[in-house]
Amino acid sequence: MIDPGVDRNTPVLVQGITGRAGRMHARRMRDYGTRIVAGVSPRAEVADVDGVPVYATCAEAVAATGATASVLLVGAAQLADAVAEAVAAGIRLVVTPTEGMPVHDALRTRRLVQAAGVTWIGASTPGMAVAGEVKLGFLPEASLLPGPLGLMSKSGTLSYESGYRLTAAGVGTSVWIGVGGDPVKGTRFAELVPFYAAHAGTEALLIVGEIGGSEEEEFAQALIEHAFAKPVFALIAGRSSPEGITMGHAGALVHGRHGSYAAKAEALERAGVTVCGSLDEMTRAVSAWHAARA
Amino acid sequence: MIDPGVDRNTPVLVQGITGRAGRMHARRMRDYGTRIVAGVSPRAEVADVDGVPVYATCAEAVAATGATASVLLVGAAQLADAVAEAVAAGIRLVVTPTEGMPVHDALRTRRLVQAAGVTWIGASTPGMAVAGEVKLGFLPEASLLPGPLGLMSKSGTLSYESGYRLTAAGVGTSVWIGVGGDPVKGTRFAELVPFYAAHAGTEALLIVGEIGGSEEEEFAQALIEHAFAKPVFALIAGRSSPEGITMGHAGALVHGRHGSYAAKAEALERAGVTVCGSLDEMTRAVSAWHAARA
Amino acid sequence: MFLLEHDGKSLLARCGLPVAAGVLLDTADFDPSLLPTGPWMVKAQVAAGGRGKAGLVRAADDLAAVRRCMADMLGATHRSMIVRSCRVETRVAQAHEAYLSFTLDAQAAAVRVMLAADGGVDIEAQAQVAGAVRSLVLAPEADALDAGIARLVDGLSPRLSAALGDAARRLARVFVDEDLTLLEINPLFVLVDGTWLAGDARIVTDDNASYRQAGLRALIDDRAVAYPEAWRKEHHGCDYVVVDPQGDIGLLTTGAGLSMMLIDEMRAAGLRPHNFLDVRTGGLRGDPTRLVDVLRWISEGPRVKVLLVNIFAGITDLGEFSNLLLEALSRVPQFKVPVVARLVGTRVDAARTVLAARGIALHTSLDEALAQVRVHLAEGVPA
Amino acid sequence: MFLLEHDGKSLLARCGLPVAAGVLLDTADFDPSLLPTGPWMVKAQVAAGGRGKAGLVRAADDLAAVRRCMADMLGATHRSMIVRSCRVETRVAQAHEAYLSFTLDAQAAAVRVMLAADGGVDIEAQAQVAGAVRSLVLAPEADALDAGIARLVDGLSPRLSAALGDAARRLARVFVDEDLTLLEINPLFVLVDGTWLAGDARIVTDDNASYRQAGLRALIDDRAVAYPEAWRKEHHGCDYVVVDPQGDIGLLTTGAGLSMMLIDEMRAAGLRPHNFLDVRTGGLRGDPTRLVDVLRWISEGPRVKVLLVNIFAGITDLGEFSNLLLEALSRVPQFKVPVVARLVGTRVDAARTVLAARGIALHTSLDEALAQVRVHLAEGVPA
Repeated sequence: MIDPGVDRNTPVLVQGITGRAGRMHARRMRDYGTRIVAGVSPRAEVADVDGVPVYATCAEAVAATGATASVLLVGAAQLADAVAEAVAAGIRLVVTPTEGMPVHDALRTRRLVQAAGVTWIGASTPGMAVAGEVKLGFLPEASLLPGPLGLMSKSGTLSYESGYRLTAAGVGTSVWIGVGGDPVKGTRFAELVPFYAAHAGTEALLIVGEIGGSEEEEFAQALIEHAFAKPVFALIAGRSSPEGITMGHAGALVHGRHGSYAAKAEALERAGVTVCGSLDEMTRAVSAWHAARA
Repeated sequence: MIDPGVDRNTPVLVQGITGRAGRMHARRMRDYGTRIVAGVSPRAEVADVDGVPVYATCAEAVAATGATASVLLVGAAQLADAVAEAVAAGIRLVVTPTEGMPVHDALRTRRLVQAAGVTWIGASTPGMAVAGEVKLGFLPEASLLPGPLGLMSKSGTLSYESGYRLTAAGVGTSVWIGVGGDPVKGTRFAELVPFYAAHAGTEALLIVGEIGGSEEEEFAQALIEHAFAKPVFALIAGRSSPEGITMGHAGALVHGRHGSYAAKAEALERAGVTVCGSLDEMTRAVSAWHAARA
Repeated sequence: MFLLEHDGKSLLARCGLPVAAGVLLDTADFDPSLLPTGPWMVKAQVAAGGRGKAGLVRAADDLAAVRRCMADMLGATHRSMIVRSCRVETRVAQAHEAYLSFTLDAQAAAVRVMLAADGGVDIEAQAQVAGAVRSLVLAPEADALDAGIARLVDGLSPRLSAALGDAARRLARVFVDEDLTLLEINPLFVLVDGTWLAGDARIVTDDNASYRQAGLRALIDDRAVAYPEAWRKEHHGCDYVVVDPQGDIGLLTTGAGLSMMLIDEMRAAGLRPHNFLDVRTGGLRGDPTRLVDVLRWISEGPRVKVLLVNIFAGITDLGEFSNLLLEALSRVPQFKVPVVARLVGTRVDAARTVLAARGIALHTSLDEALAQVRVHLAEGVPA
Repeated sequence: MFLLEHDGKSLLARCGLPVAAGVLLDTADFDPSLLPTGPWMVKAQVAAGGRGKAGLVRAADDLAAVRRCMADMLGATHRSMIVRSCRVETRVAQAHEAYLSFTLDAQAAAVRVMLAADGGVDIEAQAQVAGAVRSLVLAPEADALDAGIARLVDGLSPRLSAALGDAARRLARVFVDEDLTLLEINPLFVLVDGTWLAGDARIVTDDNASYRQAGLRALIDDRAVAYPEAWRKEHHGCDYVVVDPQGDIGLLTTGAGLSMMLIDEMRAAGLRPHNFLDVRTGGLRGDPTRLVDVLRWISEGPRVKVLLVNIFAGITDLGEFSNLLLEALSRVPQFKVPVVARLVGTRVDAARTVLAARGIALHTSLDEALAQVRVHLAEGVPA
């Protein structure tokens, strides 16, 4: 059901295109190669933004352009309604970088997209990208080198740094998906295992996780269940974070053993994942695999 | 405009008659001689309460019975709407014993009754009575002896005690009106000066006031403006109350000199009022006048 | 209730109005990341004026100075109130100071709006200058308020007129929507760029409206110590005030006016009542709980030597009340003072029988009851 | 945020749910008329479990006992938190203790309801008994919740089934309407007459929903000291945590994950970072205020000897950021430690020029930057 497949031909909407962030990122995505076909904004007086036609509703935009994916740059309070509008208009993939979505809104939105068979990446995601081809969201170009490594991440900045170091080491990425740091989200690590298993351009997988929640544990379980055959690496932030205190991300909260670094590392190692203790160690381990495969 | 005139023939409604207080006081008022012609209650299944027919709306009750006065025994949150309903139905006198009406509701209700030329006694009033004839509200029979003294009061209990002592001394009351202890109310002391000036059965006037607000001062001014010719006595509670602390009644709050006992006593004495320092002193002064008039 | 400045400003901020960023702190040992941007004003939170002159509003340029100010202020006494917390807020520089207030005119059934282009600490002096303080009495509807406000700001400089007009229109909404009975902003800062913000906030809320003001209910729940009267009203349904901590006569009384008068008369006669109480006998409904609570409070008066019960019962059944009273007394066994009862009204004979069984004589004359109180006080004096 | 018990119960009470009457007091020298009806439980308010075993939940039969308990508890430390206030509430006698909780199941996108007929302090033991704790995962709509709850209480005694069914249905509404992520009532008291009330309340609210929860915003405004993280998020727009009060390296960093990882790596390498920070460079918008605030907070670390700036700029213009940083440093002149900058991303060359003018060398390698940090630490050691 979860299908984040996009390429340079995918027609993409930008909801909230007339806002400050909407305008800036629409331009950046287009410059990277993304086929931005339309914007959506209730500001009826705006006909186009930097040449991208603007429609009042998703339905109009989809009817006019055939868009199948949408990047939502709207406020947290409007996000649930905006996703619902995209789903109703027939969009198949929504990416929502917005931070601060209420959890109960995320819960209802997840139910909605599941019922509709729509793939939702976010909220609080830096976005996703196929390096060298297309990006939906904010991923920085300095970290995007085309290559064989699948990358999934909760944290934006830590994945940027990881991608940057790997790029410097000559290791590129295939499909990079930021699932986001919220506790309830559209797509979880485990749900992407079938996609990466089937994705021909992906030869190994790196997950950039962090303490809190149970996604890394679910992911480890999914690797076993799907007999995932490609090498998997993991980098988990927050090993030394104090228990019971949220470090930035709402999901990054440890209670007792639940959500702790130790619990995650153990589960991942049991599933055959190479768990790396630092950015350096991760870069070395992935580079070694990359060099060996040639 | 303010006309609290009622007698044994005035047809009276009780709004909220199916409640605990409504039922009890409807019976007591009727037993005293008040002509209770109907009750109003949204509880459509109740046809009558102790033989008093119950209607769903004031309009129906007025149409069926010709009631011109209403006693409202409804909750504070419903009070403004209930008064508006009575006014719209053509009621000319509303008495509202309910405590706790929000001040902004009282403000709007006062504007409403003024625009409609309706007399509103309350809120937070123990009610009003013509001793030996009719009462609208709670005034206790032990304090109600027919006689020549008009009585106005902010405080219920202090007026009960005053009436009780005067009754014991053989001094009865003509028309007794509790204006209530709220800061914004339907009828203020000063507004009743023309009524008592014109009222043949009233030969002297006692006001039972308390610290806070400016009603006693306004009343003193009105006595002068109307050249009120009957003797006036005053008893003011709260002489020793601390500044800045509310003693029970929301209106009984002194800030600096404003609302203080001294300011009130001074204004009243300038208008020729006999200001009494205690219940005993008041009883002696009024009794002396009463004895002298015979 | 009269809100602390911090609570008043929080209310304004939640209504979307501009106030200087600030935080309420009850300890000088605070986490510095709680502070807003400096430099700061440190303002002791007590519900009384005259803070500036008492050194309870001070400027602080660095964190050490903030901590020093707080250490000085916390625990200090101002007008017999203890400073339990301070608001530390971002200092506003280079602003014009104006004055704006909203009150209710009970006689006119209207909202009184007062505005002065020059506000600040000298507003009382301004009030003496003819025309310096503009004032109108307006109907509480939005249209009428806006029209009146337009007249009030007419003739001021364009910048002041725009800023004060905006402030007044928005504050008027808050005054009505939040059920306020006083809303005074002094100073109201008007900045060089024409924006404004509230430098202080004197706000009185209507406790009767708390049922429809969730924020006010939350505040009362949070701050029983800061707002004891509102808390008591909300949770106990009766009014209680200690009028003399050293008083030797506890009062169990009903009716605000009669209770006030009783205290007046006792004091005039040289007696020292400990407390004011309107217990609202009509609300007891056969449950002695409220009486138990009240007896406990009175028993805390260190010098209370006698309890005077004074009830004028227009409606209350005195027989039933007397049973509740005896039940309540039995539940506060540590409160061992003699009881003098003066009861008048419905079923007083039943009350006499009930009380006699416990050795409490019932008086109907208040003078007689007070004489009996004096006897007990004399007995309590060591030989 | 994890609410103090008192705030959780106030929230429930404002939603119309039954809780034992209680008051929050921060001094043992309180006005006794603020107390609810006795006898009482005195409960220290700290956001952590294990209060009972630590003597921070005690019964008190009279006012003197309440004051004694409070004097003992206030200022005590529990799990490195200071007890700043106590909730004093009416003690519930002779009640059955049940358990009820609501959480979110992120994977199923549903509400998990857990119910145990026998709750209380031994709920962990109960959880080991098969069938003792009943649990269902339900859709968040009212109909689905009610239907599931009917199945959960099916088979209990009629009294428990009615009481827990009523409690669960009403609490489920609160869980959804108030945007909670945890709502746990343990014990949930079921009285002999079939009514129930909440004996405790463990509630976590969703800070992201505070814009639509006025009560939550009011609470944060009131209680910065009790809820520092929520307050900071609301007022500063960044996340800051002191991870080591004795740490000697201040961190000016952006991105939660990268900042956490940096701390992990520094600690593994034997370094002692003072703070976690996600400053959110994307939110600065040309204003140095947030950086000034953050530098002030870091400067409070008594042992901080060096500041490490680590920014990975996907979007942020590093030249502009560097200018803001220098401006902010100049506004906190008392913070005189050396600065090590490791910047990567957009316009890093402009940043290098800007920083060089003030003598700050820019690194692009984190390892090099950390090496420079070590040099400064070594310099700071007295010879």
